Amino acid sequence: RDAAAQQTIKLDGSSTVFPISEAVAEEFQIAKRGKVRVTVGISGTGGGFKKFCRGEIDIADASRPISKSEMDVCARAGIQYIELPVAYDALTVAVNPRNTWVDTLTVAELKKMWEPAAQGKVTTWKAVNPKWPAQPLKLFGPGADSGTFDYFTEATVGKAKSSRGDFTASEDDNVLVQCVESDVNALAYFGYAYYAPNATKMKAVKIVNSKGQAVGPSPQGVLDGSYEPLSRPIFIYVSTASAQRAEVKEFVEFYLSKGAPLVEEVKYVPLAKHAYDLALRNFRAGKAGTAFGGRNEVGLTVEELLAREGRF
Amino acid sequence: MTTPASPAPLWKSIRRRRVRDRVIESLLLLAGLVAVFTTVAIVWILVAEALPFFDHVSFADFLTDTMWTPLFAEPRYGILPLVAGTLVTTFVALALAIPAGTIIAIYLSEFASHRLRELVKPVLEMLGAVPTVVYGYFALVMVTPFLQKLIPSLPGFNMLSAGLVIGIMIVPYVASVSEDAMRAVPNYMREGSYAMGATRLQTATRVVVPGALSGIAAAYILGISRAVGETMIVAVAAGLQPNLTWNPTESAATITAFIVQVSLGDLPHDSIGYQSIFAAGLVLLVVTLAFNVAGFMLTRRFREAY
Amino acid sequence: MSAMRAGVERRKLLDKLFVVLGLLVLFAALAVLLTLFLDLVRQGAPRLNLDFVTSYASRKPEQAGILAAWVGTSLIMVVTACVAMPVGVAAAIYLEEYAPRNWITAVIEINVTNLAGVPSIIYGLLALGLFVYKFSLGQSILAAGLTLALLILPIVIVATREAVRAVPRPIREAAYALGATRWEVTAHHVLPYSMGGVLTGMIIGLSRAIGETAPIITIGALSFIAFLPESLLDPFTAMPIQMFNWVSRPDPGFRVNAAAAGAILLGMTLLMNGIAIWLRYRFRKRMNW
Amino acid sequence: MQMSMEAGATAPVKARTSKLHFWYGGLHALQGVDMDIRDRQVTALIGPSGCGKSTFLRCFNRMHDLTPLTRYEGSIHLYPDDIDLVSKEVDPIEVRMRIGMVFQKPNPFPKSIFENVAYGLRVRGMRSKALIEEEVERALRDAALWDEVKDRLQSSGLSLSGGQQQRLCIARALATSPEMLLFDEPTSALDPIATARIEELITTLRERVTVLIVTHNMQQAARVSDYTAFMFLGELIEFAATSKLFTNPDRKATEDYITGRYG
Amino acid sequence: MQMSMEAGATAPVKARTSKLHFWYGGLHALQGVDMDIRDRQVTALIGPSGCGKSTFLRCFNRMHDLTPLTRYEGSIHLYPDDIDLVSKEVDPIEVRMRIGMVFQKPNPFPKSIFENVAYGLRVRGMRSKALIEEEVERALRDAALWDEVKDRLQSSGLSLSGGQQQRLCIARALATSPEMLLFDEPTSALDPIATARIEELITTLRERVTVLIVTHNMQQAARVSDYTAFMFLGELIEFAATSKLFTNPDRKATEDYITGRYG
Ligand SMILES: Nc1ncnc2c1ncn2[C@@H]1O[C@H](COP(=O)(O)OP(=O)(O)OP(=O)(O)O)[C@@H](O)[C@H]1O
Ligand SMILES: Nc1ncnc2c1ncn2[C@@H]1O[C@H](COP(=O)(O)OP(=O)(O)OP(=O)(O)O)[C@@H](O)[C@H]1O
Ligand SMILES: [Mg+2]
Ligand SMILES: [Mg+2]
Repeated sequence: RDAAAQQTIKLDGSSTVFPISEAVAEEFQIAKRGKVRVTVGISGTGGGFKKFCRGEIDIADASRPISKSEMDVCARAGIQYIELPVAYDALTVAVNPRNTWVDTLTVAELKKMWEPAAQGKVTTWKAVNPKWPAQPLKLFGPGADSGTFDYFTEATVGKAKSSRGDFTASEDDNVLVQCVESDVNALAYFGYAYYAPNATKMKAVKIVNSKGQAVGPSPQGVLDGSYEPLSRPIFIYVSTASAQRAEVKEFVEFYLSKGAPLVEEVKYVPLAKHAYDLALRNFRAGKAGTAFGGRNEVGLTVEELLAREGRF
Repeated sequence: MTTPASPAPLWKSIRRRRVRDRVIESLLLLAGLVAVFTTVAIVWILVAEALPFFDHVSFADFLTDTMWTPLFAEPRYGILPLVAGTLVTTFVALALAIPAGTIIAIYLSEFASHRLRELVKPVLEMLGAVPTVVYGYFALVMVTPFLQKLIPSLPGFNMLSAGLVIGIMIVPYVASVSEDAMRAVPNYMREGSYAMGATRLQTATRVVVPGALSGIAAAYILGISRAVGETMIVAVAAGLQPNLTWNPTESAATITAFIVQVSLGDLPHDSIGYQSIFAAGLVLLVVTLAFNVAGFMLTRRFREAY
Repeated sequence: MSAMRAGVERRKLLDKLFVVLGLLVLFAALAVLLTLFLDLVRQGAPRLNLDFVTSYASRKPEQAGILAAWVGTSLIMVVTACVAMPVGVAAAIYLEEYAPRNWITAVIEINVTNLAGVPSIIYGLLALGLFVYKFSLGQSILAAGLTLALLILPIVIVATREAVRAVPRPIREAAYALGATRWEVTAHHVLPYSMGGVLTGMIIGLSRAIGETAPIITIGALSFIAFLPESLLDPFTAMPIQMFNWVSRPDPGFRVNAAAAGAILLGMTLLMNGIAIWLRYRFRKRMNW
Repeated sequence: MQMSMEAGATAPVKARTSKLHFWYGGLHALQGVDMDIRDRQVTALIGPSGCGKSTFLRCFNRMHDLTPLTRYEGSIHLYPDDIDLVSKEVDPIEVRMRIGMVFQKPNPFPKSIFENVAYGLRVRGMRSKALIEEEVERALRDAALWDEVKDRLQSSGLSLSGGQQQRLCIARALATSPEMLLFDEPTSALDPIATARIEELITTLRERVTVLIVTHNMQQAARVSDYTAFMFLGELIEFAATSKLFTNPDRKATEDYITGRYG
Repeated sequence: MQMSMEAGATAPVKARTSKLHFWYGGLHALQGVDMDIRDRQVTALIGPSGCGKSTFLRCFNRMHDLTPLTRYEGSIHLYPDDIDLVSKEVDPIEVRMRIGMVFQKPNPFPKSIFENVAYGLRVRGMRSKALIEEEVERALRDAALWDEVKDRLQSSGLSLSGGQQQRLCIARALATSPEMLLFDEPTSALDPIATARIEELITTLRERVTVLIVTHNMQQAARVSDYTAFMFLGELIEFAATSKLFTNPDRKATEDYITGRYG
C-alpha cells in the first residue's frame, strides 16, 4: 500500500487546462493498467501554483505563465520547475448568427469595445464603428479572475486586466455561449473548446492579424501562427524534484508524446509535432525555469519560448 | 423493615460516580466551547488574511468607494457594489420567502390536520436540501426565461431570478421554524380566543402569531442569514459584475459570488485581488452579524410573551 | 342577530380563503421541488443506470460516471456525522442539562445562534486556513468532513436541544429521586428517549451538508480521480463538485451527466429525509408520555 | 343562599340537555345526560376527577369541535330561541359568541389589559373606538376589576396577579354580553383570598347571566351555587337544589362523595 | 385508625426539621418549619394551593438542589444516624438513595416494567441478575402489583393503566429499600378506584417505611394518615395526630380550612 501511495501523481490548477490533463491522466492510467494513479484538481492557476510551491503537488496546470510573486514563493521554498507548453487555446470572439454586420474585427475595434474608457460610453455597435447599427452592444466575457481575461485584455487593450467593468461575466463559459446564441446584440469571447461544439449556433468573428489578414479561429490558423494575437499557449509546470520519480517522468513524457490527439479530442489545439519534441527535449534535459520572467507576453510562439533561457 | 444499605460502601460508589460526573461535565463543556472556538477561528482567519489587504487599501476607500474592480488593471476597492448586490438579492428572496413561509407555517400549525403536517413538513424541508448548484441552473435556465416573458428587458443574468430562487430555497427554513414556534404557543391561549367566538384565522393572526413572534423572528433571521450567505445560486445566475444598483432587474455580484469566483480563479494567491476575498468575507460576516443582532433586539422589544 | 350572523359568515369566508391560499402556497412550493426533481431525472435519464454509478470520471461523457464522487460524498458524510453528532449532542446536553446560568453559557449560546447564520462560504475559508494548512490535513476527506461538521453543528445542537427539552421534567425527577447522578439521568433516560429527535436533526443537518458546494470548492476538492480513497487523509471528489465540473464543460454530453448526478444527489437526500420521517414516527410512537 | 334558591325555583329554563352523549374517539365520555340549566342561576358541577365535568361544560360552547375525532349525540336546547347548540346546522362560532367561558388557568392574551377585554368586540368586527372603550369599562366594572386597573389599561394582562388575571378573563368574557358563562374550575390555580373574590363575583354575576361552573371543591359549590349536579363516570347521578343535594342527597353515591368517602 | 394512632404516640422520631427555611430566589417559600416525622407512621401535609407543601416535601430528598438559585436554611435531622439532610456536606445523591419519592403524575420510565423497578438497583451498581430479579419481585409484591404484571414484566411501563403506573412508581421507589417515602399528591391524577388501591397500599406500607404525604384532599388525609400538618403561606400552622386535628383543631385557621371556609 505504501508503494501505491507513492505512485500517485498529483496535478492541480487551471480549469482551462483541466480537460487536457484529465484526458491524459485517464489514458495514462489505462496504459499503466492502474499501477499508477493520477489525480487532477481544479483550484485555478493561482491555487495550483500555491500548492505547487508548497510541494503538495507534482504538476501545476497553468493557463498563464507563473507570476513574479509565485516565482519568489517557489524560490524561497526551493521548488524548481520545468515550464512546458502543452497546447494552444484559441480565444474565440463570437457573435449571434443573426448579426449581419460583423464578420471581421480588428484589434483596434476590440480595444475600442473593451478598454476601460469605453465603460458607459461605448454602449452601441454604432459607437464602435459608424457603419454598424445603433443597437445596444452587449458584451460577455469570463470573470476577471481568469487567465483568459488576463490574456484577452493584454492582447486587445494592451495591458493585462485592463478592461471596462460593465460587461457581463460568467464563470461558466457555457452560459456565455448561451448568451450569444440568444441575443443578436451580444458579443463574447471564450476558449475555442466552447465554440467548437456550438459552431452552428453562433458565428466566430475573424480577427485581423498583424499582417492584415482576417483569420477565423481554427486549429490550422493557430498552428501556422496566422490566428493572432488571440491564440495563447497553455502550460504545465513540473517540479524538478518530482520529475526524478520514474512515474512522473513517464507521465510527462506520455503527456508530451501521446497528448496531441487527446488535446484535439477535447477541442484544444495541439502544438506542432516538433514543438512537442522540443518540449520533451527540454524536459529530459531538466531545463528549469520560466521563459517569461514573471509576466505574460502576447504573440510569443511556442518555439520561441521553448528556446529561451529559463529564469527563476 | 429491611435494613438500610450500610453507608460505607454507598459512600465509596457515590464518590466514584461523582468524579465520573465531573469529568463528563468538563467534556461536555468542551464540546460546547467548540462553537466558541469556531467563531474565534473564523474571525481570526478572516482578519489575519485581510490585514495585508488593508495595508494596500485604506479602510475609508474600502467602505466608501463605489467601484469594486480589485482584479482590473486600475483596481478600485469599494465594497459597496457587492454589499448592494447582497442586500438586493436578500431582499428579493425575503419578499418571497417571508410571506410564503409564514402562510405555510400558519396553515400547517393552525389549519392542517396532524397527519398532513407530519407528512408535509419533512417534504418541505427537502427544498432546503436541494444542492445549491441545481438551484443556480434552475434560476438561470428556467426562472429567468420565464421572467423574461413578463419583463422583456430583463437581462439573462439578474438579481431578481437569483433572489426568487434563494427565496424558494429558504421557504422551508422560515416555514418550519415559525411553525415550531407557533405550535409552542400553549393551547389554552387558543382556547381563550376560540371561546370568544374567534375564527381560526383570527386566532392565528391575533393570538398565535403575536405569541410566537420571537420564534418567528428567529425563523426570519435564519432565513436572512441563509439568503445573505447563499453562494452558488447568485454565482451562477446573478452575474459576476459588481454593479452598484438597487434595481433587482439588473445583474450584479454579491460578496459570496465574488469569493467563490476568486477561489476558483487563476489569480496568484498572494495578490491583493486574492486577499480581497478575505476582506469581503469579513464584511459578509459583519452583515450577517448585524442582521442577527438587529433581529435579536427587535424581538426583545416587540414580543408578546405568554 | 342577523347582523351578527352576516359578520360570522364574512369571517368564516376569510377563513376558507386562507385555507385556499395556504394550500396554494404549499403546493406551489412542493411543485417547485417536484419540477426540479423530474427535470433532472428527465435530462439525466440516458445516464441513470448502473454503469453511471460504477464508473470513474472520464473525458468521454458517455463513459464518465460518479463512482469516486458518491464514494467521496458518502465518506465525507460519515466523517461529518461522526464529528457533528457527538460534539453537537454533547454541546446540546451541556446547554440543556448542565449549564449553570453564567457568562460562559451565555457566550456559548450566542455563538451557537450566530454560527447558524454564518454563510457556508466562510466555513470554506475557515477550513482552507485551519484544516487544510494549519493542521496540514490537505485536501482530504477528513478536512471536508470536519468543515461540513462545523457547518451543521448549530443545526444538530438546536435539534438536540429541542428533543431533549421534550423529555418531561417528571421523568428526570423520577430518576434523580432514585439517586441517579446528572450524567446517569442523561445517559440512561434523557438521551435514549430523545434519540428520535436527535437523529432527525442529524439527518436534516446531513442533507444540508450533502448538497453544499461552496465550502468544498474553497477547500479544493479534486475533479478527476479514478481510484477510491483508502484512508481519510486521501484526496477525494464529491457529488456537487462533480456536478459543478460537468455543467461547465464544453461538451454538451456532460450536461446529461450533470443532471443525472443531480437527480441521484437529490435522491440521496430524499432517502435520508425518508429515514428521518420514519425515525421520527417510530420514536414518537414509543414515547407518548 | 336560601333567598336565591327560592328565586331559582321559579326561574325559567335557559338551557336543556337531552340524552347528551359525547365521544372522544372511542371513549364514551358522556353517557346520556339530561339536565336543565335555569336562567340567571348558578349551577355547579361536581364529581371525581375524570367523570366528565369539563367534557360536559365544553359541549355548551362547542369547544370540542376543535378536537379531531370527537362526536356529539343528543341535544342542548338554548332558550328562549330554542336552538340546538350541538346540532351540525348551528355554527359553533355563533354559539361561542353567545356563551362565554373562563378556564382553570387564567389565560389572558399577552396583550394589554385593554386589548384583552376588547378582543371579543374586535373579533366581532366592532370598529368604533368610543363604543369599545365604553364596553371595556363596563366589562371591567362588572368583573370588579376596574378600580384596580383603570390607571394602567395599557400594561400587559400578564403583569397582573393570578386572581386579577382570572378576573380579567371574566371581564373579557363579559365584554361581549354573553347569555351564559361557563367556568371550569376557575379558582383551582388561585390562592384563598383571590378565590374568595372570584366566588363573590360569581354570585353577583347571577343577576346578569346564567352561570355553569365546574369545581372539584364541594365547599365552593355549596357557597356559590343555586343548583348542583353530581356526575360520575360520564353520567349525571343526581341533580338538585344545592341546599338539598348537600344536606339530603337521594343517592348513596352522592352521599359517599360529599362526605369524602372517596374522590 | 385509632389503633395506629396509639402505636404512633410512642413511635420514635425518624426525622426532625428545625427552623427550616427555604427560598426560591427571592421567594421565601418556607418560613421556619419545626416538625417531627415519626418512624413508620404516615404523616400528611395539607393546606391551600401554593402554601409550600410540595416545597417542604422536596427538602427531604434535596430535589431543590436541581433548581438553580434555591437556598435552604435550618436543618432536617434524620435518625437514628443523625445526619442533617439539607447540610452542604451531605451528598444529595446519598440522601435520595435513602429517601424515595412518588410524584403527582405517574412517571414511569418508557422502559419495561422490570427495568423500571430495577433502575434504582442498577444505579447503585448492583450487577447480579438473580439478586436484582429477587428485589424487583419483592418490590412489586410490596406495591401490590406483582400479580397483575408478573406475566408481562418485559412490556413497557407506559402500557399500564394510570393506577398501575402509580403503583409501579411506588414499587420503583421501594426496590432500593428506602427508609422514608415521600408522596406528592400521589392520587390526584387517578380515578376513585385506583385512588382507593393506592390509599390501601399506603396504609400497609406503614409497616415498613416512614411515609410523608402531601394531599389536597382532606378526606384522604383523614383516611390514610396518623399525623397531619396544616400549612399556610409557608408556615406550619398546626401539627397533631390526625384524629385530633380533624375533630378538634387548636387554631382557628385550621378549623376554617378543614370546614371548607376557604381553599
Ligand atoms: N382530549 C381528550 N381526548 C381523549 N380523552 C379525553 C380528552 N379529554 C378528556 N378525556 C377523557 O374523558 C374523560 C372525562 O374527562 P374530563 O376532563 O371531562 O373530566 P373532569 O371531570 O373534568 O376531570 P377533572 O376534575 O380532572 O378536570 C376522562 O376519562 C378523560 O381521560
Ligand atoms: N420552582 C419554583 N420557582 C419559584 N417559585 C416556586 C417554584 N415552585 C414553587 N414556587 C412557589 O413556592 C410557593 C410554594 O409552592 P408549592 O409548590 O410548595 O405549593 P403547594 O403547597 O405544593 O401547592 P399545590 O397544592 O398547588 O401543589 C408558591 O408560591 C409557588 O408559586
Ligand atoms: Mg376538568
Ligand atoms: Mg404541590
